[in-house]
Parts: sequence; C-alpha cells; structure tokens
Amino acid sequence: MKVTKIVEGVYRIHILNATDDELMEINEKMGLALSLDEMKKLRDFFASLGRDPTDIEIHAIAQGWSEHCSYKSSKPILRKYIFGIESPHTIVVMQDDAGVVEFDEDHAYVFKIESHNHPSAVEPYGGAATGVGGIIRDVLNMGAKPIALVDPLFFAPPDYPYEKLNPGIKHPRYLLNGVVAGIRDYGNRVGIPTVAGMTYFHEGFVNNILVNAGCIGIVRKDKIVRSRVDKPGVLLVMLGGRTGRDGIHGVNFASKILSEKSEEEKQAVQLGNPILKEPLIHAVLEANDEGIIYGMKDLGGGGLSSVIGEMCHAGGVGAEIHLDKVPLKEEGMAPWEIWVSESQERMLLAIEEKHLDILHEIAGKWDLEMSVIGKTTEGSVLKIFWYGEKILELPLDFMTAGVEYNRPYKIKKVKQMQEIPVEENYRNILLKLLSSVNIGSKEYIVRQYDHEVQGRTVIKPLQGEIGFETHGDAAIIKPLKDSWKGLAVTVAANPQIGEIDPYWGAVYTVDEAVRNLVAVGAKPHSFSDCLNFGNPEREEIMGEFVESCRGLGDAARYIHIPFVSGNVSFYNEAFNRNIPPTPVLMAVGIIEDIRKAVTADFKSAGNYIYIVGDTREEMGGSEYYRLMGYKSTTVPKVRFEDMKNRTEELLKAMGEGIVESCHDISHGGMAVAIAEMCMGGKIGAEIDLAKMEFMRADFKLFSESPTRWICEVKPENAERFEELVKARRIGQVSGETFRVRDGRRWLFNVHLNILRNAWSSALRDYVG
Amino acid sequence: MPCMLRVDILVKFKEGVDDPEGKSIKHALELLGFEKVKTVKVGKMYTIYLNCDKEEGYEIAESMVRKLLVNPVIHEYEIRVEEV
Amino acid sequence: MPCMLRVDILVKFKEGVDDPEGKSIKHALELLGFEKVKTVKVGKMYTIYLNCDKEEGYEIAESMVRKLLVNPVIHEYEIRVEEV
Amino acid sequence: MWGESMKAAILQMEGTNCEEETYIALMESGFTPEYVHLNNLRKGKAKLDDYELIFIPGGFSAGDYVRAGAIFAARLKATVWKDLVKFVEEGKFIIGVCNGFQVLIELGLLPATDGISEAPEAALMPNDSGHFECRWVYLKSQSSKIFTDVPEMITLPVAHAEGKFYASESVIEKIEAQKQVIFRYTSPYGSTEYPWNPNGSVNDIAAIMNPYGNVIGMMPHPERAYFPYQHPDWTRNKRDTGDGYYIFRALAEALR
Ligand SMILES: Nc1ncnc2c1ncn2[C@@H]1O[C@H](COP(=O)(O)OP(=O)(O)O)[C@@H](O)[C@H]1O
Ligand SMILES: [Mg+2]
Repeated sequence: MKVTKIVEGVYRIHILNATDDELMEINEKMGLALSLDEMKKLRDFFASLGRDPTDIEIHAIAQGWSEHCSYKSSKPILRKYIFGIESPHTIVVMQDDAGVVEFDEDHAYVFKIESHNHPSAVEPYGGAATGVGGIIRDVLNMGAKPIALVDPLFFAPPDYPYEKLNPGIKHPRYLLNGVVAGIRDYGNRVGIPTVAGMTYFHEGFVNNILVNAGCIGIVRKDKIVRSRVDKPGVLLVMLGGRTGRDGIHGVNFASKILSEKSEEEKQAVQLGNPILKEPLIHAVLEANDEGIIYGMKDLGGGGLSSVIGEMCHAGGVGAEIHLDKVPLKEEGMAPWEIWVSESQERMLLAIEEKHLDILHEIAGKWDLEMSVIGKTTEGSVLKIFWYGEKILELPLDFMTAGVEYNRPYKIKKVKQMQEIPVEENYRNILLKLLSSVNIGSKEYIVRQYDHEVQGRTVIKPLQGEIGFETHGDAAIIKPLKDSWKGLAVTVAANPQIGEIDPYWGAVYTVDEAVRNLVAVGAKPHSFSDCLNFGNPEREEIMGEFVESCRGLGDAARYIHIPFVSGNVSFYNEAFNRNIPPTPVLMAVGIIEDIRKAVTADFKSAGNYIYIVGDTREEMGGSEYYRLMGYKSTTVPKVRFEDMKNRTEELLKAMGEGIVESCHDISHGGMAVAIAEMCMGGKIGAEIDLAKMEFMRADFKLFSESPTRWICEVKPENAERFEELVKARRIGQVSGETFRVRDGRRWLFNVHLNILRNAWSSALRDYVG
Repeated sequence: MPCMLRVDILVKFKEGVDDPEGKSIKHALELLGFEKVKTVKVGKMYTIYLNCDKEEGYEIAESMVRKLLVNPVIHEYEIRVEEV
Repeated sequence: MPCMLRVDILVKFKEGVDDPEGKSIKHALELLGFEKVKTVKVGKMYTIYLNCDKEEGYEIAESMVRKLLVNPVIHEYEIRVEEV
Repeated sequence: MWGESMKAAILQMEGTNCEEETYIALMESGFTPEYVHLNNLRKGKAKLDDYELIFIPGGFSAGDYVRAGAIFAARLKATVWKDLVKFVEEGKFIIGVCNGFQVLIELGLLPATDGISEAPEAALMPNDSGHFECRWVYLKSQSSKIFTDVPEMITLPVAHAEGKFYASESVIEKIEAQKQVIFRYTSPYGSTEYPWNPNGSVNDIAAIMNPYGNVIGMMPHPERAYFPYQHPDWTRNKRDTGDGYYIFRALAEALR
C-alpha cells in the first residue's frame, strides 16, 4: 500500500495503478469492508478525476457504501414489497430517519425501530443502551418529543449449557441481564417510558442475539424538521457530545460477521451517556419551539460523513466543513477518524446565522457544548478543510449514491407434514407452557423499565388488579393533555414460524401486530419494520429475506397499513450459524377515545367468554409442539379477509363499549390466553370446548391459529355482540379456578394460585 | 475443614473506554469547587467470602469474573485473595 | 509545580446495613453453581487524579467524601493517596 | 393567596425528568408553575424568593451516579443553600418526590427531627430487590397536618432504584414520636411484605415531613396519578379523580 503524507494525519493513497491484490490490501488495512468490485469502482472514479484520493475521501465513500448506510442488498426487494403502500395519513415515509404520520389535525407522530445486534452481543450493557440512545435521536431529529420506547429482544434459552458455547460467545443469561440493565439505565435516566417489547428465546440466537429498539414521538405538524438543507449559506452546528475514537467503523462492524475476534472490537462499543442526552433533548425541543432549526439530523451510523452528505444531498446544496472546529474527546485524532466517528449524543443542526445567538443561549442553559463546523454552499460539492488545508473534495452524488445489488436467492420448498401426538395430561401441558420462558411472566423485565414516566401511559404493559397483573397486548399513550385520542404501541415477531416458512412467518407477524392493537381497542395505523437476517451473500438466507418481505408486504397491503420507516440488519451469523429469519414489527394504532380502551384482565363473574376467529389444526411453530418435541411444518396461515373483517367487527363492538376484556391468542394458544385473563382479574373461568369447531381437544387448547381473540361480554350485551362479531360463546367468568370440559368430559381444573405460580416462575432462576 | 477466604475483585473500565459515570462525577466535583480534579474513574469492588482454600479461591474468582462480573471487551480487573 | 496525585476512595455499606446489590450478586453466583460463596458485598471505588501535593490531597479527599461521596448514615469509607 | 401569587418553582437540572407531569398537576390544582433550572439560579437569573412552593421533581439528577439525589443536593448546597434555609424558615413549602425526596434527605432538610441537620440524618438506600422497580403501591395515610383530607387508603406508582427509607433506631423513634410519617406502604390483604412494601423501607415508610410540616418528601409519584385514567386499574375500578389529586389539592389548600 503506497501512501504520501499531505499534512499531519492525512495521507494520499495511491490506488490509480493498484492491482487487485493491492486494492484488497488497502481495503483490509483501512478497515473498509468493501468488495473487490467496489474497490475497483472506487479506483475508476478517481481515475476519471485524474488523481489519487486522500484517506478521508476513501473512508467517506466506504461509509456511504456500507450495507448499513446504503441498503445495497435489500433495497430492490424492499422497493418491490415493502415500500409504496398507500395511506392517506402518511407525511414522511422512508425518507428521513423516522416515519411521520398524521395523529390529528395539528399533530403527527414519529416513529422507528432499529437493530443494535452486534454491539449488544459484544457488550450487552453498552450496546443496548446506545441502541436506545440512537433510536431516540432518530425521533428527536424530526423535531418530535420522544414519548415511548419499545424493545424486542431475542436470546438463546437461558438454560443453555456453558460447555456448548463457542469461544468468545457470552452466555444468554449474562446477555439478557446486561441488555435489560442497559435499556433500563438509559431509558429511565432520559425519562422516556419503555412501554412494550418482547423477550423471546430460541437456540438460533445463541451466537448472535437480537436487540431491537423502537421509539415514538409526537410533534406539532408545523414544527416537523426535515433532515435536509436546501439553501446555501446556512451554518452547520454540532450540539451535544464530543467526538472521540469510540464507535469508529460501527457501520462496517454491523455489516460483518461476528467472530472470536469481535471481543477485541472495543472501538465499536460505547456506553452511551443518558445524562448528556436528557438535556440535549430539552435543548433541541426548545430550539425547535423557537423556530430556529432549518434542518437537523442526528449523528448515528457513519458519523458526520453520512449526516452531512445526506443532509446536503437531499436539499441540493454543497458544503464546506472545517474539521478542526469539531470538539474532540481526545487529542491526536486523524481527520478521517473525526469524519466517521460514531460517538454518541451528538446532533447536527442547520441554523441561519441570525439565529445563532438564540441557540447559544439555550445550549448555555443546558450546559451543552456547541460548535459551528461549516456551512452549506452553492452547488453539489463537499469540501473539507483541516486547519485551512483542503483534504477532501467530492461530488455529493457520488459520495452518497451508494451501490445496489440484486443478490441471487433460493426459496426453499416447505413440505407439509404434521405429527399427531398421543393425548397427554392437559393440565400438565398448560402448567408447563405457562412456566416456559417464552410464555411465562416478563414482569421482572417490564418493571425494571419506568413505563410510567411522563404520566402518559394510560394502558400499561401489565394489566389487571394491582399486585396481580397479567400480560397486556399493547400499551396506550395519551400524547396530548387536551385530547382523549391515544396511540397504541406494540411489537410482534415469530422466528419459530418463520424458521419453517418465512413467508407465513412474516404474514403471521403482521397478524399478531394487528391482533395486539385491536385487543386494546385501537385501529391499526402504521408499521415500522426491523428486518433481522443472516448473511445475505448466502442464497438461502437471501431467499428467506425475499419471502419475509413478500409476506409482510402482502399482509400489510391487504389491510392498507403502510410501513413508514424501518431498518435492515444482515450478517447476523457467527460460527457458520445464521439466525432464524426474524422480521420484527413495531406497530402503532389509534384509539379515538382512550376511555374506550380495553384490557386483558377478566372483570367480573357471570360475564360470557367468547372466542373470536377460527381455530385450525396448524401446529407448526407452536409452543405446544416445541415443548413436546413434536414435528410439524403445517404452520398457521392467515386468511387476509378474516383478518380484515374480524378487526373491523371487534373494533366496532369495542367502540360501543360492550367488550369488558380482550386478549389475543398467541403463544400457547387459547388455554394460555384465558389463563392470563384469569390471573389478571383474580377470577376464574369455566370453558366448554364442545362449543368450538370439531377437532381434538389439545388442538383447540394450544393451537396458535391467527386472527383470534378471547372476549369477555356482559350477558345483557351478548345479543348485540353476537350481531356484530363472528364469535363463539365458550364459557363464563366465575369462581377461583380455570376449568375446562369438552361437552361432558372434564379435562382439567386448576386453581388460580397454581396458574400464577407456574407463570411467575418462568424466569425466576435465570435473572438477577 | 476448609478455612474462610476473602476475595476482593476490583473491576474498572479499560483505558480508552469512555465512562459517562466518571465524567458526570468529575463535572459535579468541579461545580462544587474542586478545581484540582483532573479525572475521575469509577470502579466496583466486590468483596466475596468463600468457604474454600486459597488455591481453589483464585480459580473460583477467575471463573466468577469470567461468567458474571467482567466483560473483557471493556473491563479490566484485579483479584486479591486473603485467608481470614 | 505540584505533582499529580492519585486518590482512591472506597465507599462501602457499613457493617449491619443491608447490601442488596451484594445479595443479588450472591444469588446470581449461586444460580451459576458457585456454591461456596458465603457473602458478597459491593463497594464503589472512586479513583480521582488531583493536581496537588499529598497533604492537600488528603484534605481534598476528605472534603469530597463529606460533600458528596458518602452518606454517613449508611456508608463507611477508606482513602488511599499516592503520588504518581 | 389564590391564583397569581401561588407561584411554584419546579427545580431542574440535567436528568430531572418528571417535570412536565408535575407542571400539569400543579397547574390543574391552581398553582402557577415555572421551571427553574439550577444553572439559572446559580447565574442569578431566577430567585427562590419569588415562589411560594418549591417542587423538586423525580428523575435521575446527574444520573444519580454517586447516590440518588446526592449531586443535586450538593449543588444546591453550593449555590442557594442560604435561600433554601430562609425559604423553609419562613414557613413556605418544599416538596420532593422520588428523586426530590432523596435530595431533601441528602440536604438534611428531612427528616430534620431537631431542625435542619448538617449531615444527612437518614438515607434512601437501594431497594431490597437490588434494582429499579416501577409498580403501583397501596398507601395508608397517617393523620398529618396538611394531608387531612386524603382518603385513608390510596394507590400511587413508585419508580425508583433507591427508595428504602433507613435511619438509626433513635432517629426512627423520633420521626414516629413527632408524627412525621405521612404515608406508609400497605395492602388490602393485610401483609406489607414485598412487593406491597416495594423497597424494604423501615416501618413501611413511604413519605415523611419535617416537624413543622412544611418540608415534605415522598417516594411515590402523585403527579403520575392526577387523573383517573393514569391509574393501572381504571378499566376495573371507577374513580372521579386520580389519587394524586388529593395530594396537590392539600398542598394548594395549605398555601391558601
Ligand atoms: N423486553 C421487554 N420490554 C418491555 N416489555 C416487554 C418485554 N418483554 C415483554 N414485554 C411486555 O410483556 C407483555 C407480554 O409480552 P408477550 O408475551 O410478548 O405479549 P404478546 O404475546 O401478547 O405479544 C407485553 O405487555 C409486552 O409489551
Ligand atoms: Mg398479545
């Protein structure tokens, strides 16, 4: 690798005459994570300029071309399936850092979900914390006040044997506790409630956990800030944290496969500083209230390089940057390091000169550092200076255009088969399911997060009688003091079904998100997706990705719910093991009047119990079959029309106020759903399976067929409910036990205390 | 009968890891008028009493460090073992 | 020129005051199969670098302890000062 | 003293984060609340003297890194200590919720069994569970000067990692003898075992005041329960107001 020094810390890299081997050597030594073809494209570009690049120029381009920034493997497929679902409510879709959707006449909500998998696998506490920090900035930079967080998490089972772990891989218990503590300590400190999430265990995540984090905010429509500047002469100001060597090459790290060596990648790991973020949020919102923010973007993946490139390119201007003006954490950083550093807690604001004093005032009050580092210019060229010396000059369209691939893929054929088990003791199965880690109580986690701060959480993640709460399906936030309108928030994913059939797994995920929102009385409104997959350079993984996207798109398009933001995380592979396909949805629903919201806990004795939706013998991917070790590839299939109709019917009934409680049927099937409703209400239920379709009792109890809910209705409202909703009456709320018969045959009778004991014990031995 | 062992494990951040806690405390000390403070680092000291002999004590301590108390990516640690 | 001073301040719960973090770490260690653990106590170690001489160092450390680092109702502490 | 003059200062520094819901609750109960940042007090841009009530809200001031509330307290002591003492001695009201309670303990303004103490007389220690917990608790009101109209049993949320009230036996005795306890954790089922007492507080103490009744500290958050639908069980149990309403109303009446 041939280089010439230009000034201290800046080198010219001689690539014009480099051979393929030399190109790859440069790639390796500079840590670019580019392919040979990409290196050649780089060389050809500079050949056309007739000069060799500087190191900072190469780094700038490599950032833009990383999988993380350019979506080079996923773009064509996202375009085909995910983008472009029409909705009259969307305001900003898949353009800036978060999606913006109409809330009411004057307000919009802003949200996004993102992955932070690799950093969390290496350092769970700091990785998860910075994941939360990053997603908050994505919402903040649209000018919105962040009002809630969600955190879908995926680990290997907590009883995974230590001896079986690969070198350098941390135990799921260590990871779980570290991740939860990281989210807790960051989210609680910045004062944003964590209101929903999921905690899922599956062997496929042993080498590569998933930590996704989502955030939602609220903004007045006239205060929405875009991530662009469309006028020359506007100042570019950094606000908040200083820039350090931490986080250099985070985006490349995210596009790499974890290996033993990842432990050494300390630089890609940060701890995050919530006590810098908290005042930063205040300051940004105050500045926005003053109306002085011309454009804004947070510094995340790719650092200044991505932010300035994209912000100016989107607005059609150029920029002139003086890197020596960037406040640093440590001395001796090279300009390219400053340019790509991903240090946390930083925002870039575009401010007109006449407003600079106001920003100074606000920053001073909140003890925040700020620095003017450059300004926008006429044209479309980016120039960077280092103590007066020009060290980068690139056309923005080349720097930010990125690359795109149509990667080959292979779709696996799923052959339908289903073992028929011998009939077992249903009571034991139910108790085992309740005490299994995917179904059992997540109270230990949920309560470590402050889900009440800001006082807006009107439907909580745990619902029911105080001290006896059960799992709810979605949380509801009341964002505005003077309006009864609410935002329901939930997450969904099902890698177990997706592993068998990625298409139906993805469809099921959409259905589950819809079910959860409808269960609390909210109308599904929009989605943000976080697509977690293995190595896209493998055809079968790319096939899973294509099928998952097709599934998400088909289901969402049918019910007209748009994807307004999202994130793709590839290369979730380590030691030759890829994770199961895991598309995760963060879903938002609207409820016109939060006083009509419905919770999952049974309310009072004498009320009728209904099952809404059809139950089928589709046991593939069910917790029941996994528990018992039975095989099935017959996964639950969603009937789109049913999903649409049941949703509308149920919401109508809830709008009339005739549904006392409601819970969707998911993991563990109907038996688990009813058990949870009993626990939360501190009251029992009697169920007769003979009122359902004709099929084996265990299938009725434990099938995870989609588009189903359990509803509680007062006898005086029964007629009206049956008129509105296609449902079967299967029992009644009563007593202190959960008892089930099939016609005249009694199947089981379990006391509430026993149910609760089993359910509460699930995580007890693994946490703390 | 095995005697009692006292193991002290001090866990700190490695050089180069940016520690927000230390920084906040430094800032607080400065605002309180402690101007001579140059840096603040915060570590954790685990004092663990074990029912075992000294040799085994080291081994157990190393294993606890590895499984629970330390992440080698960001932490460094010192172990001291003492019979009591 | 004053030389640089390193002050180590270890803050622990007093004897007789519950240490819940210690307890939960003990619990976690037991779950991991470390059966020989009898008790765990967790302390905080503040390592503070000061621009001053040794005598003044003690004074400053005592003052930091009093003004910020310790609540005498529940804590005890040790100070160690070292020139570096 | 109604309206204009009932000005309440909500103290702020980096990491305080319950200020907005506090603002709403104060405003709804007749105060004129204002955010007062510590930096503005330090720079003389705001004066405590201008207010009738000081509200120290919940949150994680300065990250609670040393000890919950310790940095906030130390900084108040270093900047406006004299004004604070004067404020208390004039019989004006200070209330600290959660982090604010921790600050008042660290300042020695509570329990202040013999008047303001130089060093803390008590502590809000880490919860027995060893970690942060957000949950709703039942509280039994003790007859106290200001909170006479609060129903005997109310529910409020707690959300803290360090809320276990602790002091030496003699200090506890004094607090009890002087009837300084305002609320205790309780439950409708008799027991006050965890989780009913969520943190292990001595004598189930959840809230106290100074002997004069004008400095008040409580771990539970009344500002998060001002309206009925902020309660977790509002879909089961109907209420006209949130239980936190009674606390704010009592404050407003005491000041009137
Ligand atoms: N990691 C987590 N963070 C926050 N909330 C969680 C987490 N895991 C589970 N929850 C909450 O616990 C409840 C139950 O979760 P889950 O069993 O996944 O619900 P469902 O199957 O209805 O989607 C929900 O309210 C959910 O939001
Ligand atoms: Mg659900």
